[in-house]
Amino acid sequence: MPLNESWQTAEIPGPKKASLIIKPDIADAMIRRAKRPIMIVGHGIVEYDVEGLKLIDYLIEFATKAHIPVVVTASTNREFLNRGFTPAALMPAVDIGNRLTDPGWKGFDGKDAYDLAIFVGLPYYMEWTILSGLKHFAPNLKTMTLDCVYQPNASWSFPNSTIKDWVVNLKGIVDGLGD
Amino acid sequence: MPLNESWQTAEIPGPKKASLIIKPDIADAMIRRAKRPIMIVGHGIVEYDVEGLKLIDYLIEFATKAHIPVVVTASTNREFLNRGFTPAALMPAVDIGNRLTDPGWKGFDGKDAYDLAIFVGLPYYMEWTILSGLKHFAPNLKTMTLDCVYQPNASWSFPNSTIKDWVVNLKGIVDGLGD
Amino acid sequence: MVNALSRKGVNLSIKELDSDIARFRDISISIGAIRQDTWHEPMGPTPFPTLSTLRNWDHALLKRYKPFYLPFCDLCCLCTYGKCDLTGQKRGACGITMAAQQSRIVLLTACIGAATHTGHARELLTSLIDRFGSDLPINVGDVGVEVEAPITRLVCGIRPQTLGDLEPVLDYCENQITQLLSVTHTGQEGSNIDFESKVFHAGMIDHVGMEVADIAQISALGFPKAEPESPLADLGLGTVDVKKPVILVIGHNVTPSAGIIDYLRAEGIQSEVEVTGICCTALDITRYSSRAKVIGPISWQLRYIRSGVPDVIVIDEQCVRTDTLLEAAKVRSPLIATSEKNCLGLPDRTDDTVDDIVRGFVEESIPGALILDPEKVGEVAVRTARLIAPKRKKQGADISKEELGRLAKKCTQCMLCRRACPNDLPLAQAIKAAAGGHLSLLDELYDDCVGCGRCESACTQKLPVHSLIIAAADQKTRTESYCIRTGRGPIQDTEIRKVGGPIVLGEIPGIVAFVGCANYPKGSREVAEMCREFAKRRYIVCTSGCSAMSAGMHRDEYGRTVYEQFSGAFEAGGIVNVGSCVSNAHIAGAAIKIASIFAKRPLRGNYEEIADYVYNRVGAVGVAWGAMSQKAAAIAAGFWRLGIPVVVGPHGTKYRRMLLGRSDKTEDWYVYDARSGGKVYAGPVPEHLFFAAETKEDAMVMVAKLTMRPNDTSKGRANKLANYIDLHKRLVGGIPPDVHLFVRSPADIPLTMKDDVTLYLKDHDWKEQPIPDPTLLPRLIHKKRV
Amino acid sequence: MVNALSRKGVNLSIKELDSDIARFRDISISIGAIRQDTWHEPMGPTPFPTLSTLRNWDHALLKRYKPFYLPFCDLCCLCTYGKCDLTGQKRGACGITMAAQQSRIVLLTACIGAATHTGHARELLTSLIDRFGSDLPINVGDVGVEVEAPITRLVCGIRPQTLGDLEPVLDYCENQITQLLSVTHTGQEGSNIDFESKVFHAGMIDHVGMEVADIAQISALGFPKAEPESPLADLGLGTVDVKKPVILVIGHNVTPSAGIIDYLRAEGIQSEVEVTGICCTALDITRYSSRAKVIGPISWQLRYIRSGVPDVIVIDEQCVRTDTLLEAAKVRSPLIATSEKNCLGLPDRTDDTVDDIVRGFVEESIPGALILDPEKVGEVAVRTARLIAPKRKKQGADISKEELGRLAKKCTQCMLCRRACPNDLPLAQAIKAAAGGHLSLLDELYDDCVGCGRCESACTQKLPVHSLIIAAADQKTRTESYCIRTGRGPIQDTEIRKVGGPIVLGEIPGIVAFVGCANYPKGSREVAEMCREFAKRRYIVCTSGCSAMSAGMHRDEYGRTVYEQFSGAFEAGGIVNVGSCVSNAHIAGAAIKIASIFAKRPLRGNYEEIADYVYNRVGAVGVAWGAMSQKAAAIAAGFWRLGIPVVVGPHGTKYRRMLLGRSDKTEDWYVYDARSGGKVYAGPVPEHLFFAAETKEDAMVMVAKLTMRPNDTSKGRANKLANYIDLHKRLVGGIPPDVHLFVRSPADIPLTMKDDVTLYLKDHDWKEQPIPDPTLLPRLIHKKRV
Ligand code: SF4
Ligand code: SF4
Ligand code: SF4
Ligand code: SF4
Ligand code: SF4
Ligand code: SF4
Ligand code: SF4
Ligand code: SF4
Repeated sequence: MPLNESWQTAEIPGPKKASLIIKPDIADAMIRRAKRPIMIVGHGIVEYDVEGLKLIDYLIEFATKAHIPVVVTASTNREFLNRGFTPAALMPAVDIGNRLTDPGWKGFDGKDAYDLAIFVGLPYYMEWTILSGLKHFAPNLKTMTLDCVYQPNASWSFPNSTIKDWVVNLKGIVDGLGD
Repeated sequence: MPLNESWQTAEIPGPKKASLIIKPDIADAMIRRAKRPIMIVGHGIVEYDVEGLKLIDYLIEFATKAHIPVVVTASTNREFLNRGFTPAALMPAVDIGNRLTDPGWKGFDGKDAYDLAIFVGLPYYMEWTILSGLKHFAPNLKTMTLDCVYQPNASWSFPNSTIKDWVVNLKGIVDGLGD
Repeated sequence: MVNALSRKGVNLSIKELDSDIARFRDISISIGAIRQDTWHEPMGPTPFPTLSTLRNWDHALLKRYKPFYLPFCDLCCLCTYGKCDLTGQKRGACGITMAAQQSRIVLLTACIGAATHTGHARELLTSLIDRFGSDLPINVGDVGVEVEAPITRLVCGIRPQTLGDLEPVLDYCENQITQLLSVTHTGQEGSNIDFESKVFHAGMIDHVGMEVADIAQISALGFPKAEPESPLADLGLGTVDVKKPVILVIGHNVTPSAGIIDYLRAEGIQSEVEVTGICCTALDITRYSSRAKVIGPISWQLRYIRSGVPDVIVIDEQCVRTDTLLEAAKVRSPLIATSEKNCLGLPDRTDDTVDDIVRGFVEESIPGALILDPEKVGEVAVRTARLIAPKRKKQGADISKEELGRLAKKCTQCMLCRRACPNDLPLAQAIKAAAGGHLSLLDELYDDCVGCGRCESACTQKLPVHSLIIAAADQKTRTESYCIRTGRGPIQDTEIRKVGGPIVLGEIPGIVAFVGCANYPKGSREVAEMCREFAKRRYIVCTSGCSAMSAGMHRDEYGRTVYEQFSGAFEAGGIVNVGSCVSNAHIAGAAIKIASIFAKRPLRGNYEEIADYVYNRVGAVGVAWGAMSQKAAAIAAGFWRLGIPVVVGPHGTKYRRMLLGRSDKTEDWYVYDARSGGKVYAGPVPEHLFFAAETKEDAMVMVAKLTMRPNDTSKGRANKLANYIDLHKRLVGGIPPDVHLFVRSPADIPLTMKDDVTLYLKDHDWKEQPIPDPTLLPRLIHKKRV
Repeated sequence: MVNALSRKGVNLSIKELDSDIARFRDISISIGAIRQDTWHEPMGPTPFPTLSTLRNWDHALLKRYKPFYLPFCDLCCLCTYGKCDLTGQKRGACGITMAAQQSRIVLLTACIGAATHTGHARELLTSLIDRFGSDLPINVGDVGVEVEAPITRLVCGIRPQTLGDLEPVLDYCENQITQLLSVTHTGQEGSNIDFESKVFHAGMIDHVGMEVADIAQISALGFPKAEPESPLADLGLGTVDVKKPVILVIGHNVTPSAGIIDYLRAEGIQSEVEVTGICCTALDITRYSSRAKVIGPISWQLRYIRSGVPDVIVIDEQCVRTDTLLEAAKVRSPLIATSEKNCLGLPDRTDDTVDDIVRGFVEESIPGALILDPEKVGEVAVRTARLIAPKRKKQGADISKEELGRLAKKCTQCMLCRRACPNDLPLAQAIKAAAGGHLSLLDELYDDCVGCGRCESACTQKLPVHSLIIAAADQKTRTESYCIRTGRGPIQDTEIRKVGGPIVLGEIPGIVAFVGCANYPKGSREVAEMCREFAKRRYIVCTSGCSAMSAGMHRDEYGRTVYEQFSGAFEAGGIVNVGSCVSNAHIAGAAIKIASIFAKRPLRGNYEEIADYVYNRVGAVGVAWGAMSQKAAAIAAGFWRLGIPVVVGPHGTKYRRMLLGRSDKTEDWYVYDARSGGKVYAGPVPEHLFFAAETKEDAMVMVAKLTMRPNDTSKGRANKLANYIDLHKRLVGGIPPDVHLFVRSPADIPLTMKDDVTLYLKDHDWKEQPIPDPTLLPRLIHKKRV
């Protein structure tokens, strides 16, 4: 599988394409460097079974360890609640995307603008378009995706990977954060 | 300089992009494998001074060694004639491009369809569009460019290179053919 | 009118009149619309608005709902200066920015949409006038419809009474489309917001075009005339009697299909031939004859043709797969193209005899023909189908289960099919399973597949991937047997009078219209489920186009489709199928009629006031769950200008931008209080104008929220909030985090939720807000009429 | 007419007439064109053709000139099913192929072009009718012009006599544009050849629109009326008197600019204010007042505004850089937008007083305003310029030589500027040299730069790269002082009578029209050089639009521009500047008039026969060396349908396809011999219909070749061949390798080249061919009229 081709073959943006997260520590470094990260989680995550564990459980661990507030975009909320995790906010994907383009928006806690947005679990093409919006209209924001497919419009993306490789990467990131 | 980005930044075609000729022997192998190669030379070649030698002189050596018929697209003809080299044909670039999309066209010698078209020296964007035409409408033809810039619509292209590296490559190809 | 008439350069000059005593009475030169004298409503401020007439209104809306651009490409390739790289705040060679470029594409899209409806309307009207004369009265409702053309009256300021009166309306549309299209030329508009305003204008024009098309065909062809209980028609592949010769019609312009029915009627052989349809022609042909059958939306084209059932295929315009000729040839069905717009390279046989053409088809010497004469199409199609059906024996390109297994084994698991699939369906996985004899995965995909065929194009092994799915799901296709209420056309004035109060007061929580195409993220089912849910909740649910079909393709636990379960009346809990794409005009028309008939706001050429009314008081929301086409974009734009929000599915983000409000910015939500003239905070209602939902659940919660309006009475708001909170609790979990923004006074709180909500309000610094008499138009202050 | 009138639904009914003795005489209801009674030419077969009326003609041409598609993208992104990958013979989700997709984009482009001209025509006509009345007679030539509107007569079958008569012509255009645009909707046309036919139709409509625009403005505004010796106007930055207040007008619609001249005239201060222009408004304003000055084509916008010379900038529509407001603000020039199509987000000040607006500008409280009233624009612009000029002191954004060096040193040699440059200019190299104090490389780039500004957007160091070039070349800009013949409008019938014979017989080797935009591969100069060469060779050379300016921006060894060197008459060796973009209609019109006036072929509604005549007999070729815009595409398409080939520069390959003949396929070049009825080989003439040349030399040789026509007499062919061979020898080297294809008999061989050519023929198995009376239309056999 080609590493940095758009997962949906035709969804090619143009000259500006995401850097590859080849190793977990790249992602860790980015996350550490961010002053105000935020994670946006779409409904797709409940569909992923990652070696018996649900992706959502990784994400909860991840967010908790890294102290990253989580915005849940849709009905996934219930899954989080069931696991005793209360997301920082509930907000549709296009709404949070839109707010992130506003340099004056101080975030859900009213403190300051976010500088890193981590996306995961939106439908590929919808994540693609929202990341495109941010690429073009949120020049001060970095974006990252945790999906197992390449998202060219992010600042950083995983390559297209098998679920296996992806799990290794995800685990690596979570472990890295634990240090 | 990025190796396999379109030289004109915005001239991005889509999912189907040229393979890189990283080493001269790749090109040599392609040329050897071709049963009916042809070379299309645009007016740009007279503008290139390659370490004192004109690119056109390389090309004449190249074509002669490899027994590849040369089509000259424009006023460059005179430069060839001045050097005692008579091109196989004179024909505008879009005309030869058009003929190459016709599987029934038997070439200038009436013998058989060409299977490899080597382009060099057209204006970047015009070579781009003509190679696009061939990529889409001449499925049985392979194309290659000898320019020092990446042409995504060819089957094989050099990477974007400095004139220096390019000369090394070109020399390598010509030398390789001499074996 | 002055505008339009002076534009026509109409002059009447009587150079010499040899009479002293001659008296002329009632000399009328009718160039379409000069019958205004019989309409006593005074002309409003903006008849026949041009590109900038309603710019202030648009800018007011766009100040609240700022575009959130989602560029679908980093580049612009619209002229030969390009391609231009617009990343990183770069400008193109013409100086354009990415924001302006995206809105320019939206405008181009909306222009194509508006041109398509208007062009369709023009062809239809010309052919109806040819047949019935330009004096044929417009009649879209035998009872209860006095306002026959609310959009035309509103926009153009004229009241059309005959088919001929509709012609200058289309002249105006064509004129404005030309102007709008020219704006997309390199080096014209430079402001993204002005582009957006022009998008709204294109949308408004689109609605005029749609209205003209539908009222013309209703009047002339005897379609149901605002009938709440229009007949039910068969829906689904399983309803076709395959023993009969079968004709398939595809497209949007009913004229040639009507020719088929006419011929069958004339020959008295209606029961001997099955007339089946896909896309809007299907809907409209059932309005002409409820014996006709609807197969399904656009996504059914490949599967139905490949089934081999249709013996003759007749295509007209719009949403016809461009590979139809190829697919038809594979199953040896002759194809008749009937529109100048879609000739497919076929020889023009319009002037040949029916005998000759039929012979060519029967002898298979020609695969298809262009016939630009609806009557001839009718005869050729029927005669060919009857002669050819016994020969063809419905031989399709269907794949047997054995063949399926054999083919699946050729799959190399390269994943290219999945990567080509718009819905990212797990095809490779399913095919692997099929190779091992397990068809259930493939069978499951049937429900989610939009039938685009891209997987097949992409397959390196040339596997007919889509057909494999159909083969695995053959049991499903065979039993696809549902029904649909035939398109009723407009809403009666009398219905409006009945529901106007309940809607504006909020007893009916809202009008939800399911419109548009079948580019669904997860198949058709979700549309049916949403329809049912909102009807149950006593919203008024409208349907049209492909969505009207999808709505019918699902049965409840008692085996009922929504059309059987609910009434077809425009009332709480009704499921109102207005008809085809162009019938969407009646949904906008109903909102306009609420303002004009129920609230008695002046209608004629009075766009801003009516839109202001609808926006602030009528809780209507459009849902285009599978919006795909340029027409869908134009239709949405027409709703936006009227202040009606539109929700689309996730693919809708590809339309280049959303129009989103910011509920957190208090300053955005002030309105004028028409009573006091002051500016009053009225809350973020409706919160968005164009919103793409990620999931069905997302959409439903948002729809419930978007029905709220500043003018809601407390009782109404409480009703709307009850639905919003309940849906949120059920589908998302918990009380909606923004509920405090929608409660203005304790009376707004739904009784059954009093404790929860009150607690929540306390936690959120809530304070009471007045309920204004809301308007965005300063000129309406103190001019309240309701 | 029947078409058009029934479409309008015109009815005259006198319900009651109380008179026995009243007699009516000459009651005329004029809805535009109902004056046909005074035109005695019988109606031809195709008045007001619709999308498929001329399809056979198009298909005949397209059989010879098959599209060679040059996809500009592998993808389609026109609907939300997409993006779709169309590589490797894949089909889109709508079933479309790459060939059809490319032609669909061409159609979209041509529709935008046609809409732009038609929209422009409509606005112009409406405003002229408002001002002068709809009865103002059309008068485009005081002497010698009886056929006032050859294209309209040909296409519509009507003869317009007043401004009002032009309105239904535009109705028709708008109607057809709407239909054509709708064809680009997802799921309509599936055949690439039928798309191409529709492109031709769009082109034809475009020419009608252009003709209407230009004859309306010529008639109403007193532009030169077919005057061969229309006055010369100043051209170039160096001609501006910078001591005066300077107004800059940019765009295409002369109305607001005319308002400026009117105000100056009324106040008697014409000599006190400089009115300067860019793009076609510049050309048209010199037709209104030859004191106005032309700065240059579109590529001069950035450099001229940044020079600080213009005190007030007035923009109208089309080809106006969308960053003009920004650039204007940088040099503190207020900007007045005057078109609904291009509002730039500015406040609409149309209803404010002139005093208020001027005050706002002078106090710099507003950067710009939208004023939709040409008269008010005139007063505001002039008064503002006069008040503001002393304050502004022409402060530009010019860069001094010192500053240049300092800036150049910041360059990191990242090459992104070059990679952004449409012409791949060696910018980084030149800037490096400049950093070292050597400006000559940068200075050289001035001539090749098309002023798009993309280099600046791309620069990571935010260097004003384009301005650096201008700074290095400041000597050049200051001395840009040339002249241009003001647009003369149509060609006189009398001129046609004189040259018709020599053209058809070949004594005049051809008509070469240099038209279109400034997207040149190597700057403006090449256009001037080509014009001069062909005029010297006694071709008739026409110019228009940006190319007309470029043609004038070069002096020969005696210091003469082509406009000084050659006459302005439509005669051998004339340089005929017809005017602005819309004046291109007169070039097509001249070809049509040769068929109709000289050859007496019936004109009225008789498109195919006239096109067949032009195609087979009139050696006209269009050259759009810098074709960039959608309009250029539409104009070209209009020429194609008339059978006139168009040559474009290398950027023209981005128009998605060429239309190329195959000279090696003998079977493609048969025509009917109208005398014998037989099919006769007539050689590959003209060889191509749409051809992109790589270099100027390439283009010139091709132009000479493309003037050949099947009907050439031997003398004519010899003359054409002499030019072709001579140009080939000089520019390419040697005898053209295809010369044998163009010699039909020994008499065709140019005398001076007899030996060479005869030898060549011997080597190439040449054999004599008859010279037919050529036609592609079987119905013209035995009906020869010439
Ligand atoms: S329209 Fe503008 S941005 Fe688009 S290609 Fe042309 S110059 Fe570039
Ligand atoms: S036909 Fe169905 S499975 Fe195939 S690509 Fe289209 S939606 Fe996906
Ligand atoms: S594209 Fe074809 S070969 Fe590849 S995974 Fe899909 S079905 Fe298998
Ligand atoms: S609803 Fe959409 S897909 Fe269906 S017919 Fe209408 S436009 Fe086409
Ligand atoms: S806008 Fe569309 S067609 Fe143009 S380059 Fe981008 S993807 Fe390709
Ligand atoms: S128009 Fe056709 S090819 Fe283009 S994106 Fe839509 S479905 Fe794909
Ligand atoms: S402004 Fe001139 S140098 Fe700069 S990119 Fe454009 S053409 Fe090239
Ligand atoms: S883009 Fe700027 S920094 Fe880079 S080479 Fe050009 S001028 Fe220098």
